Amino acid sequence: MEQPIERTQERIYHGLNIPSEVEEVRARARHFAEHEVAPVVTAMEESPERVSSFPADLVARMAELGLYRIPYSSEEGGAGLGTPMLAAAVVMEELAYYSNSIAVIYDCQCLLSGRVLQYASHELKMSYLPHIMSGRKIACVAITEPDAGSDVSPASIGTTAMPDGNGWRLRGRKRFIINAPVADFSFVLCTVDGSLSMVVVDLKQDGVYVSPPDRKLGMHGCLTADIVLDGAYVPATNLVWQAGKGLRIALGALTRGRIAVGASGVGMAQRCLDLSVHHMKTRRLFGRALAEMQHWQFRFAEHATHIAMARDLCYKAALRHDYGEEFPEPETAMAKFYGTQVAADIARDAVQVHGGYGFVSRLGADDTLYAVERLYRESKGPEIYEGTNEVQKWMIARQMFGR
Amino acid sequence: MEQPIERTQERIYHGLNIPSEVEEVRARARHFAEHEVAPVVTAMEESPERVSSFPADLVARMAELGLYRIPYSSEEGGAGLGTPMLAAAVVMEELAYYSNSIAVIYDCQCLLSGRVLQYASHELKMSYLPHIMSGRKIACVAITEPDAGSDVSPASIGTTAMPDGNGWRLRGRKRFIINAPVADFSFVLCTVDGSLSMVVVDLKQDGVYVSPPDRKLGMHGCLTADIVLDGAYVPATNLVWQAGKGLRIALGALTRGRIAVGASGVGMAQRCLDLSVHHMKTRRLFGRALAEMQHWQFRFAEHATHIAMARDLCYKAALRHDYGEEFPEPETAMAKFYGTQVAADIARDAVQVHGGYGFVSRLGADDTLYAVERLYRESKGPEIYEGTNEVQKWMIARQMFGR
Amino acid sequence: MVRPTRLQDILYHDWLLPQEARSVRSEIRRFVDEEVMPEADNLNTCIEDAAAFPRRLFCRMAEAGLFGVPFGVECGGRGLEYPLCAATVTIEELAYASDGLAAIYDDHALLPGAALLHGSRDVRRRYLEPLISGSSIACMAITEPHAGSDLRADTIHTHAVRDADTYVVNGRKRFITNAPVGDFMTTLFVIDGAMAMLVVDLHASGITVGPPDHKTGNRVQLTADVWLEDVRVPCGNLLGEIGKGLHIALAALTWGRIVIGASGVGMAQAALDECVHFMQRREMYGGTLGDLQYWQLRLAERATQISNARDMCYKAALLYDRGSRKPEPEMAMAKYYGTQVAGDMARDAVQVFGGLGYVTRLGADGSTYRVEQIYRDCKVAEIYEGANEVQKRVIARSLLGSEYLS
Amino acid sequence: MVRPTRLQDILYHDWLLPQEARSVRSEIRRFVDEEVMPEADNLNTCIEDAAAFPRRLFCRMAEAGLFGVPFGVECGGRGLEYPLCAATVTIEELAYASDGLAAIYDDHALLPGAALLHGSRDVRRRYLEPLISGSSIACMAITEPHAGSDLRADTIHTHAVRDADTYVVNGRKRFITNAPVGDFMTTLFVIDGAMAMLVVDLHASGITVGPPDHKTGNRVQLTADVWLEDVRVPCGNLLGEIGKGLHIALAALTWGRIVIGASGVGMAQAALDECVHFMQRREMYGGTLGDLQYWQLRLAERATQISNARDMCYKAALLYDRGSRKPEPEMAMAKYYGTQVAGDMARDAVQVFGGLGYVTRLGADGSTYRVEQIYRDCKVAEIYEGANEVQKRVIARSLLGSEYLS
Repeated sequence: MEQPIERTQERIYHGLNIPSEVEEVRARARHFAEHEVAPVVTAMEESPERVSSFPADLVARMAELGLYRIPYSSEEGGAGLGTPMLAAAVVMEELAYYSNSIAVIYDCQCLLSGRVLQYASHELKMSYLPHIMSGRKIACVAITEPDAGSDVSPASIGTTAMPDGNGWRLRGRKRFIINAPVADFSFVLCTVDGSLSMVVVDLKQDGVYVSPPDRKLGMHGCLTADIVLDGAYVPATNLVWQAGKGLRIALGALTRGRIAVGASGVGMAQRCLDLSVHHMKTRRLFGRALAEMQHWQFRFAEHATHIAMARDLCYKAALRHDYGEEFPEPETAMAKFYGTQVAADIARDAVQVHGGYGFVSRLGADDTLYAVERLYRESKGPEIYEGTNEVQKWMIARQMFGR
Repeated sequence: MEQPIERTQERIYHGLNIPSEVEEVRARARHFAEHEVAPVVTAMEESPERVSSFPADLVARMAELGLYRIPYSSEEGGAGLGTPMLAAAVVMEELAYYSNSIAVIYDCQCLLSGRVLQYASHELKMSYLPHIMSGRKIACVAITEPDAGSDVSPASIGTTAMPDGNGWRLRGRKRFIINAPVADFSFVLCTVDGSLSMVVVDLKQDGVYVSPPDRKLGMHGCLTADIVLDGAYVPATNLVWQAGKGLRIALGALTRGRIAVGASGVGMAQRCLDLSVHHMKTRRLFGRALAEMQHWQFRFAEHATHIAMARDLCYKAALRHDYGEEFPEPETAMAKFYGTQVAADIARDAVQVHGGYGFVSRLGADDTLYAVERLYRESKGPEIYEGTNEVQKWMIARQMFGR
Repeated sequence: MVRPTRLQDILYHDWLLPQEARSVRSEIRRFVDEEVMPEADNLNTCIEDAAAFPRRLFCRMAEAGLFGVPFGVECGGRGLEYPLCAATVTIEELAYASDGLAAIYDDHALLPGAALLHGSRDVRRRYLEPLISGSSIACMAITEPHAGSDLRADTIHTHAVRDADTYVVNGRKRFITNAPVGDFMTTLFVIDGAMAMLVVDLHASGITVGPPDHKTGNRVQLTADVWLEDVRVPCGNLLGEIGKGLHIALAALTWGRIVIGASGVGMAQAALDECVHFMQRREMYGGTLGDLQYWQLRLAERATQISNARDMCYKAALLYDRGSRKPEPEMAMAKYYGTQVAGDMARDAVQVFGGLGYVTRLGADGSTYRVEQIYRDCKVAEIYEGANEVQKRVIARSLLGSEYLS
Repeated sequence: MVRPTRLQDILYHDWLLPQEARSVRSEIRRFVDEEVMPEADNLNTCIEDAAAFPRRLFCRMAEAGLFGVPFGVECGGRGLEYPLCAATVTIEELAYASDGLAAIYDDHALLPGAALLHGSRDVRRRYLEPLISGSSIACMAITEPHAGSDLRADTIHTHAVRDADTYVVNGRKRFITNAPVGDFMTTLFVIDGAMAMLVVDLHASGITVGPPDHKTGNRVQLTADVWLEDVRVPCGNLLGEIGKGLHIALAALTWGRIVIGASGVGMAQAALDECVHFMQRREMYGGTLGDLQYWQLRLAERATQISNARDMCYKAALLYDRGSRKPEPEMAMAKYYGTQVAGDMARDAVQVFGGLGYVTRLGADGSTYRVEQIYRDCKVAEIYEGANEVQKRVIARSLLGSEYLS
């Protein structure tokens, strides 16, 4: 299992403007991550991606602990926090500290999916949101297609809805859909009458085929797969908001998602820093602790600075969202790209400072586990998903150049 | 299997000073890698590290093709090339292009081990070198210990030889020893009468325990493990050179090894570049090929420049060695750190430019394989082994500051 | 000359500064736009001699109450609730137009001012009040030819012996900002093996100020060596007590480090604004430079760095104003990262401008380019008030604990 | 002043250059040590006006046969087998002492010289021979106020009409090196919609040379605008033929790009040498700066970059001398990487020197510091003779094929 070690967060970061209810959420998420995720993360990540390996227990426990209710208002049956997005970002950070697989499952279950429903009619919302918050059903959001990654435009989205009675039949293929192999329903971006729209599709029906899970570089605890829609039925009432609003809804959901993914980067980066500091203090070379080597002191001082800034950037984007900005830019784009970049940067140095131990997941001699090799693999994904970092930079540039 | 795609090497690199016999070696190694390694590399890397998964067939084929004879003179029974180290570096480059596991096995079998024997008596040499070149026996070199990584000094090496009759009994523990789980004998750095010495130890005897293989971030096709020496017997004739020369021998072997590891970085980097260029030309985004995006054009132009320089740096170090420099510094240190750094740098961008496909090893939908995630994992190791890159920089600095 | 749009208003959303500091920012920006911008070119390209000191502007800053920003009402200051936040935005806005001017402000009002707060009521009346009113020009004298970042009793050669009611001081100080025009300097020295801080009148007998150094940039910031030869200073001019010299110096540098970080932010923002303005207008390959994706993404990275650096500076200042007298590691992070960003951005900015970014003054029509000035100015910020490597040591100490830092 | 040890001899082992070029390097290094070094400070810190042109040194270079390095014996050159290799080490050695002087050499001998090789025998006699002997000072005129990297018939505004045996030329050129003291310039212009290259006498009627530009660095390299107003040029002064102007310009820039890469290497090496020398002597924390592991490892990275850049420049030159007229992508790699290394190294070098790295001239004793000069000089190398972004486009074209580059 993952060993809890001294956290350096308090040494290098002082929060400002963080409400105490958010600190309470952090404590709850941290307790869960430390006592329930950490013990099983190695086993979870060592098994290849199979439907049977989905961490259903942890997903259910997050529901019991009320974590899926955090992003929602009391009226919606949620936790009713003053700064729900900030609290959700903190949950992501604490989950990703031990497992980015769990963090991204959380993201898809209640942040992306739930955000889509906030654009839906009261009736539609109330027929899905309670199941999301209770964890009784697993949700997913299907935007990406084999020939359209970050490019979300009507011309490039090939999934189409054809009228059939009081609803539609969907045809198309979605790719890299997180949670798809275990999900009960999916929000699907498709074209209705040639305009981008978002519909809710029951996945447990004929006309839906979910491929075997993809095998990935890291994050084996979360499953991605293709969803093939071959005439799946969608009742007209399952249209979110109205036809033509699909892109707006997707961007709205991805705004929350991107803040959350930035925060997951911060969590991974913090874990890398803590593991590295621990190692540097205990490992001796040439008669001195690694922590006495100026080269590593300066490298990790730089990383610590980057982590502190990335964390504030995510919190700032979240707070602006909580204060009413639907699209808090450029902070959201900055938080996503910078938070995830910092994680991959420090993961590389974390492996390096561990030397040979950074490259092993399990030492043959005594079965000791080392987490940094997993973090090295895990941290690369977030630079890509929910809009590659290049797309984020392009969004910042567009704001800057006024286009 | 790994698909052969267009190689960009000829587009971005023009060799100077490369003898034609070396080009012949390149062609031979490339043919082997493309036709025999590439088809099995995925299966090899997908299975976790077990003794049974050692690629014994490929190891034997390299012997049949005479690849282990390349570093040696005709008198020694080798290929008798004019520039043997350059030729060996090229072999490493071509092997690592498809599999760094195979490259590092090659390195341990004939470069490190063979180099140690060149310091040995004629008799000792001739009782091992033919087996190395024929591949009938598997060799390994055991320097690192649990409490001594890059720090090789008498005080930190805990493996000791105690006199026993006409030889010694060895006690100690070696760590991260490549090929150990399958090796027949090992060169072991130990102290004899308190001074560092190198001895050849038969591993198939009582008093030798090899741990189960380590589970690693990447390079699953090559096995590392602890070797525990608990009274293993070494006849006096198995001492290489003489007592007290252990460090000198180790440094001599690591000189060849470091050049070779630098070249393996170049091979991996070239593979990343080729895969990325192929992907950029075929993948379209926003109606344009990725190859039309200026951001990626410039990033990979920079990477191509770094690869070209890293390759020349490795060749230069190799040539200086072939021309008679036992320790061609600072080029060897530069080649090791820079060649491996370039590989890790470009691997990160290769994953990035592949987007979601960069993060999957096997797409669930149709079982398509993607190699860049493997390269991302594989390329991190060489920044660490055979002297971390920080140690290489420190060696350069020492030369510069005159200490 | 058309001034570029201030992208800060588009790209940055303040979430830290109190309203009071935001008001100060508006006020300072107006002052800079009206009073500094028209003279900025000259400030940034002048040749260092005593006549280059911007006396009129210095007086205008005093009249506008800028020197009172960090201080309480009892000595003529503004008595703000968040004085360091206000000083931080003041420096940022000044550096946007002229880093040399920002450095004059820092080395007049902030560093000696902070040291004088340790003085007796009489010292504050005689030195701090004239400083704030602008009737005296102040200097801070810490560095010596052989002592920069490494301040210890045995590296500081300036020393004094007591003689009745006076200290007799001998030594030499280096890189002393404002010295060629200064009236007094707060001076680090050694007495009986202990470090102490003293106010030395620069018009006193035994003082020699060397000719100004010629520098890469920050031209209007005049620096020089100061020799002290048997200079007699009344004992009442001692700040704090003997043995507290380093403490007082470091307390002053606490202010200094945060604001120097902010000076980097101001320079970086100015360079970014200039680039975007230029790129939107410069025609190339049938479009504008602004169409080139490479530069779009690269400047997006820089914009992110600038936002991060700004937040870090404000955070450090706010932590200080809320009572943390050593807001570590934020203060060190603010100094090193804010100034590094300026260096990164400046190098790119000159590249964007091409040949025009490299001219101090175009022969053909006398044009000057702000990015060229920033490229010259920015480097010193990575060095002074604690080189960035010193800041990284401080961060490493927070991270690892001081037992690992020899 | 004690000159630092040349670390090139310790850290770099040549494996590419022919013996001939190595001999030229030894010769040039001796010339630089004896003739340039004593004046280097002045070259690197002077103010740009016509009087600053180093006439004596220019004559000494001519006498020593430096301008003949790239040329055949038939026009007074050395007739080397590997002329571009020799020119590359010449520039590298000059830039080690003064990048401004290296640029004078480049813009006198290499660029106009390469263009003149396309002229008639008469043109070569009238212009190339005096260029080599140093009796004329040459310039290359490509850039215009609105045309830098983007050279097309509709971006070049300098144009001519034919009138009997002369071309009548009108237009304006920008950043023309050596113009304030030049005798002629090889000039890119447009006639009937086609680009062509012409030798224009700078003493001709209708020529106005503006005052020199003031620049961040490369001070002794004088640049200015040149106005051409109904300037009459004999038709015999045409180089090559009409329509070949761009081709001739690019062929000249092929030389230029490789040697500018080498100028970056020379500057970077000088900065590294200075740093090591300084660090071994500068005391700090009870040891020397050289004991600090952070700087040791950082400079090891820089040393590696410098070796790589040097090999790349030599390789491009050697490929050229062996017959490849467009040694791509090596030429583009040499230009961008060689100059980028200089920028990276210079920024670190100033940081190592701290405040001393930032002074152009220390007021106290008039000291100057080479690293400060290099910091100012290096930036322009990333810009001129094809900005580094243009080089990356060229590399991308080699890598991807031109169909992907719009």
